[in-house]
Amino acid sequence: MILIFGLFLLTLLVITAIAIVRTEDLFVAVMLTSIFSLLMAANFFILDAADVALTEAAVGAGVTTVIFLCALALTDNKEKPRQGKGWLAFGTVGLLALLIIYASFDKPRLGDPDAPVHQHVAPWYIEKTSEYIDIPNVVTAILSSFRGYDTLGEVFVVFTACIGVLFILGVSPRRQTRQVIEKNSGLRHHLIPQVVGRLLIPFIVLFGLYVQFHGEYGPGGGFQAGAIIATGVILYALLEGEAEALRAIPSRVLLGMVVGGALLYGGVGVACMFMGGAFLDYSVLAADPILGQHLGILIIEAGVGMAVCGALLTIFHAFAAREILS
Amino acid sequence: MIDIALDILSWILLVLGAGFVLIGGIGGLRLPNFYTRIHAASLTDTMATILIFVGMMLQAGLTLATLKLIAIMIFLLLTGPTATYALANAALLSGLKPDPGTASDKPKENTPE
Amino acid sequence: MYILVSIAILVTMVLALVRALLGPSVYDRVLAVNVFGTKTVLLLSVIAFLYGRPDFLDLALAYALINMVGILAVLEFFQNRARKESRPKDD
Amino acid sequence: MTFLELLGYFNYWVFAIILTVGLYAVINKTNLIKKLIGLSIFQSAVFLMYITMDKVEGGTAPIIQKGVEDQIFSNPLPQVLILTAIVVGVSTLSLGLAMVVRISECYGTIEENEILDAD
Repeated sequence: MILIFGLFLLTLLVITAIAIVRTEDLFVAVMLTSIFSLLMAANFFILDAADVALTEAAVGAGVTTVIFLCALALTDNKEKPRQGKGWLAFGTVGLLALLIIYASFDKPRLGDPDAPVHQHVAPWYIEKTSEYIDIPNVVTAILSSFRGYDTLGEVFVVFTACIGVLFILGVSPRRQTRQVIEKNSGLRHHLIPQVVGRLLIPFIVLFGLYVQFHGEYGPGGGFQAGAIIATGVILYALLEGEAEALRAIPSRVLLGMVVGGALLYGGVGVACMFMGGAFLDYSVLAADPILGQHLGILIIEAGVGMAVCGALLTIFHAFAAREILS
Repeated sequence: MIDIALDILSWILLVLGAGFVLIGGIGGLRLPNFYTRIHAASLTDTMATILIFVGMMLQAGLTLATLKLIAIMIFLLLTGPTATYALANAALLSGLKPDPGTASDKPKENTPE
Repeated sequence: MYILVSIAILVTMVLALVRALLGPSVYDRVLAVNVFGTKTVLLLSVIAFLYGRPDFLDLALAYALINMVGILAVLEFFQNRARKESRPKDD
Repeated sequence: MTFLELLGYFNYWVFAIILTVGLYAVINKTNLIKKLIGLSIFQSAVFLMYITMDKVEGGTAPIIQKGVEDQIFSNPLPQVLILTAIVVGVSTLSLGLAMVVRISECYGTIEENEILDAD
């Protein structure tokens, strides 16, 4: 029954995707993108991926929409109509779709337990997690311990993207950045959002911390927590204006979080090497290997959370400061 | 005995909630202009949220799940009306006038005066 | 019983999506997004119960907390645009 | 092949359509922001395919519950890959948007053909 709901939601997903591409108003496209993200999260949840759904929720509901709107405020939000209809592109793309659909009949059906994906290394992970690491959430165990190298790489990609945005947008073209930022008061004269938002921010941050430290037992972890806490601070920036948010958490602290988080992750790996293990092999961190794994996962999840939160907030501030200038 | 009573009560609440959700959806589609549609969406949302979540709480009993359900319900009840307010304010701010006479959004759509 | 509720929610999602596609003004679309968000929270909670794993209510909680941020960002977007449009007249 | 078996492939068809819709926006639209939106749709399609592969019939999310024996778990590995990819996707998307903003400041437009004309 639930899978039939899934089929239904997938159909809505296709309709939304086509509508996004067809519309000429970019603002409308961004709004439909957030519907797309909601549908995506519901689909992930139906397909048994609670952690992924939580990530999509944390990222898609707040951060993506806000960054898109910042970019739209800086550019034009109407798309110019195009003369040529682009039948060639349409034909090519349609042919590609037909080819993929034709090829899909060779793939295993949805939910087939004999599919090649389920034969290789995944059963080993599920079986051995309770023996080697002893935490309930297998996804967190794989993310931070079995495949710690991957995650380290991803953290550094986020770090690099943050540096890239700072290189492109961080330097202000004019000198009066500070004064102009001061003038922007956010939504301070809207009483109702002000009161409710101020009430919500502590709960958002608290929930973020819960997701961070409960990630070993339920859906959650550093990536989700970083995005949720960043959304809380973005809410504060929307309500009180950029200047207040930067006063609460200065950009130096944010950069420190990005660098510190990435360094913390790498540092744990190096520490493992010094204590006689392999890079990112947490078993040597404590006398008991399982305790060592727990300690290592706790620290590197904290590093991931710091890096993601700092990076997303730095990106947001870079866009928002630009917006006030122009 | 009391179990069955609670079950029936929660079912009634859930069905009522489902009804309100549907009414809200139909209203959001059928009503003539933006400021009437916003009423359909926000008022039924609040009522349906209360009904469905109380119904689920009765099913869950005294567990951690009930605590989470209460939290979700309170946050939804706080944020829903706020979001609606913000939206109506944004619409008013950029010149979409409430139009009492024609009850339709066809004329004077989005014309800044 | 949960199945009935979730079908009602899904039908409402379709209606909201139709409103988002029809418009006519951008605010109708934003309203549809808002309705869609609330319905997603409801759907996720109901499906968590249908699965019999209420520990996944975290997801619905995340959406309940965060959904408003997008709408407030829209309000600020329009406010800034209104200010930007009125500024050339002042100078 | 029965109807129900055909429905087992529905996720892949949706993947194909969304992927190509995103691709169409990337290659046919001239507006740079629209191209980026198309890119993120394309990306979401890939996410959808990975998560489709992780589903096991009768399975549940891979979080071990105390006191419940003999549970079938869905495959956790694609979930790990996609979980990190979503956050990375947002940061790379914002990098692209930053470039678009700079282009718009320099050229005064974000339409590809007008930028090419201006050069």
